[in-house]
Amino acid sequence: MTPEGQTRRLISKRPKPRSWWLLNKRYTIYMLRELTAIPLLGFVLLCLYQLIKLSAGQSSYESLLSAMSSPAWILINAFILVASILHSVTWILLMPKGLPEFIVGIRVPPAPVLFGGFATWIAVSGIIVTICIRL
Amino acid sequence: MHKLEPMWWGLFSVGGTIAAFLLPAMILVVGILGPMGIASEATSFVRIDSALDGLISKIGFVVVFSTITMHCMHRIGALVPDLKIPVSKKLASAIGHLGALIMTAAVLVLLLDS
Amino acid sequence: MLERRIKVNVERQNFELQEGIYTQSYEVPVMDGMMVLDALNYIRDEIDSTLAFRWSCRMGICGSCGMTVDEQPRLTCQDNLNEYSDEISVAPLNNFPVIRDLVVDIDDFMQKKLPSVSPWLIRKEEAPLDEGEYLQSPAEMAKYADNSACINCMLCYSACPVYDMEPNFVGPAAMALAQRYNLDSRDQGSGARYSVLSGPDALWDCTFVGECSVACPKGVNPAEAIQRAKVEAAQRWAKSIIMPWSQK
Amino acid sequence: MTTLQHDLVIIGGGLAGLRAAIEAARTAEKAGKSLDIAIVSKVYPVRSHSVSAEGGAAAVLRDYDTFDLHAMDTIRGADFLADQDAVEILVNSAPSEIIQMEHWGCPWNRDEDGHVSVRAFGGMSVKRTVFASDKTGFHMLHTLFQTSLKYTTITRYDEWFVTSIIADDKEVHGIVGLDISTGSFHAIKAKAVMLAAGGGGRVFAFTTNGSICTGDGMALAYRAGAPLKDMEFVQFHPTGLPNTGILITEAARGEGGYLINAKGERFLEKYIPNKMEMGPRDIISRAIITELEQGLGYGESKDGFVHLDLRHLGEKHLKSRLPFILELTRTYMGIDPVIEPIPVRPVLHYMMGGVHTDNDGRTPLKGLYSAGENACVTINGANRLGSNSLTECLVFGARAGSAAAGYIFETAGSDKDLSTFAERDETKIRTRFLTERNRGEKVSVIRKELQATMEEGAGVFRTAKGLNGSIEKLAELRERAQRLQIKDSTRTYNLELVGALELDFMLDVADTIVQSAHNRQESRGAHVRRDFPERDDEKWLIHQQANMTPKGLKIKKSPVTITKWQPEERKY
Repeated sequence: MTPEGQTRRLISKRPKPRSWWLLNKRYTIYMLRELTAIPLLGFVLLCLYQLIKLSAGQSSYESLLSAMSSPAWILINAFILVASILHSVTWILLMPKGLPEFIVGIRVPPAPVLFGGFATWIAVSGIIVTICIRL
Repeated sequence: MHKLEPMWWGLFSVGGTIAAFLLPAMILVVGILGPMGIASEATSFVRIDSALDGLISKIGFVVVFSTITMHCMHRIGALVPDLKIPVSKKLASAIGHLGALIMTAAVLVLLLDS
Repeated sequence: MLERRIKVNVERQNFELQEGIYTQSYEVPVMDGMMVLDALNYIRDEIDSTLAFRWSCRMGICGSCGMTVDEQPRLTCQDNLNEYSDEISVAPLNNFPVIRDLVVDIDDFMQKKLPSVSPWLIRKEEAPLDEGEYLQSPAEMAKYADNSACINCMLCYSACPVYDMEPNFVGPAAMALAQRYNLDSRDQGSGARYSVLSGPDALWDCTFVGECSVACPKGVNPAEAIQRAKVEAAQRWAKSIIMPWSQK
Repeated sequence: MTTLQHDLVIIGGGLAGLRAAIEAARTAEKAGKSLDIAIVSKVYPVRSHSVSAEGGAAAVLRDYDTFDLHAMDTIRGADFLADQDAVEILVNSAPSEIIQMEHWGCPWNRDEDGHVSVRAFGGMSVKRTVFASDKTGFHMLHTLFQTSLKYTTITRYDEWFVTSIIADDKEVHGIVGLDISTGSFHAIKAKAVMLAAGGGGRVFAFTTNGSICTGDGMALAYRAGAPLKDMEFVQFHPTGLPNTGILITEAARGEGGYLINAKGERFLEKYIPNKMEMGPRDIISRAIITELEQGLGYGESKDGFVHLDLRHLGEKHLKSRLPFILELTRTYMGIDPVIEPIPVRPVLHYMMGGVHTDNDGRTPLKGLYSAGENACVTINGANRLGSNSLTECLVFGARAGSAAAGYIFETAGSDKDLSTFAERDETKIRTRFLTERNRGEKVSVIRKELQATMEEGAGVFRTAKGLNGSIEKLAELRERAQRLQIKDSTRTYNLELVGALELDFMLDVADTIVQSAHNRQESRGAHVRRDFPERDDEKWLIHQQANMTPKGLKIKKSPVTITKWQPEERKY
């Protein structure tokens, strides 16, 4: 504590660059993880657009579908897919830290949570893709 | 507004979890396999239109869509300070949440319409 | 045997002498097992008595000697020079205002942030001492043991980008200590603490970078503590909406 | 310059200071009175050296134990120099203080049934040491610090260095402190001042003590006219890591560790066969030094070591009971005690002596109180038992806090104007250390010579010749310290200046140690004279009180209080 009238002269903190998240690997991974939200939002907007087209009628919807089969669209969606996978991996890796540490007084080790998370993800994805292909 | 923070965070978390488990497969089907003709039936007008006909599937779609949107917008709001963009943190997050609400409303209107 | 010498580049500031940061380099002879702190003490004793830095216990428990070594937050008394090349940089902790040289101002934590989360045991009624201790099983103790290991060294704040951007952020150590009491079976004050944690500049500002837990030299995991507190706070909020009568 | 004002100023924010502050605040609360308390500490309270205590705190909590047994152990450990009324207070109050700490959240280790665990400790005839892992001091300090935060009547002056106590021959009026961060001096007026600034282990070169343990509180009292009692008794802990002096807790032996010499023998059989590793610290430290002198250790006696072997305890036990020891030995020695023995040697650890107080922490100077290692009540006598000091901080910290509060309620406070005192200290200090004509000696050089001469003359074994050498050397150093050179002339966080002020205090404290030791012509507890190897109750069953006079240090003798336990030969 410093008495009144005796304010401490402080030098401002060490300057940090705008690109602080390049300073170490973990910051960079964190930033990539957060940035996945942008491509994911892109996909969400695409869905919204599809919905608009859908309510505008079959021909309107199908014109969008045919536009989406262009290589450029597929490339964009492939990029979104990569971001989405990065989101899934980082999200599942963080899951053990969000669940209660203790269930009926027993400490839940992170390994089974991680295993369960990845197994569920892969299974769900497999089922969705298989059904959609076989339709 | 602070009272609502737990709600935003809860929706963000639910959306993140749904996105983690469902989105890669959905993007693969809708964005790649469908357009490439490998799963064209799944993305056809008739299929989608009839799939969105029932009330339950409408609710399901809204829940998935709105939480994932909220997830994305919440994160993008938080990216503003991370990227040192000179916009107030509160404003950024408010715009994000509002944007997600508007998009959800749009989906509701579109679904009720069809 | 050839004596190993290292170059220590120290980031210095003293506004009474000159404005701004300048770097001063010192040559220090290194023996096996020497820590970064030992090198700084060598400098102060043998080369430059004006260098200011804090230290005391030199055994990793008092928490005084946190600094930025080669751009990483480190507790210098347990940071072995064997793990570094022949040139190292030593700077004050990031994200804190600097008082001078390697000394940063942590009054904000010690006088405001820490007290703000009520880090003490809260009981509805204090039992008389002659009734003995509040019973607690080793398993119950294990629930908060990790969080109670915080030495207030401030490395987690130095590693936290959220704190960098928002100086009012309550921050990792204070929230981990709030959880230390919330998770203590003897405590009955989590309601008051959650109202602070769920308020401005606390839980909801954390974006779960996780670097606080990497920086912690004592095995505390603030990132996890905060994440769990968010889940609990969200549940409490939901309960208060669904069952408003449950709130006292 | 404005004068700050509080009712009670506590110097030091470690265990004793915080406990006293809380008790003073509670006493006022109960009495429905207001009491304005300040803690002035040269470090943030959580940096205080209490944080480094490892093993535990002793208290009678079990059915198999009795107050008399704890008292007897303490008194025998003290080689009968403890004041027995004080010891009775200690043991009687210890259990409730331990429970009070528990009620404040201290994470004492627990048995399966939920009760607080106890472990064995040197010189204690039964298991009675409660503990929080092997970071007991750390947990107690943080518990008290955090608890203190809830009392709004406690104001803290963190990183303030106290330069003097303002007192006349009647009473105390306040203190002068240097705000280290700004370099400004301020007087703080107070009705009562309490010294709880810990010990001064740093007067020795090889010590477990942190850099802040420079005996400031003792020197402040001494200069203000309060006597320092029993200063010749300094404790060497048997097990410190070579080179660094980092403490390896006695609990390592309490949990079953062995001390082994270079021949692989548990050599304590020769010295204290009935107690072995559970003997008191003075005897075990002497045994280790004797082994080293006889060439039975590793290396030479000056910096040699023996082995502390924990391997037979097993990794699981070590991890649960001594995790900090594993961490320390791995970090600082590159040794894993699970598979290797730990090199250890005796290391200066604690000062039994300190400011003379009564059983409520009152010093002979009206309004001046003291508690903890800073004070000498005396319960530790000629040798403290491990795990009694943390308890002492609680029991006598609380008593001093409540006594000081009681005194303040009944005192009007002086109307003395303190406005000139800050300037007085500042001028004195600036003239002495920061003017050109003084250039010459370096703080670090004198400090190291001081530490070397203390090791030389006032170590585990002492002689008149060695002590005389130290007395002379100290006189020389004091003279040279008049010409200290402070290169740093800035105000902001000038640690070189703080170092010079600490050195000045250390010289006073060191002087009381060697002069008291030179005077005491017998061997008792931790004070062993090769030229007077026997204990001499006829002449020396007394305390020595060192007083500062214009003619230098004067020693006054005072009796030891004996209640139930007549002195007898100290046998284990």
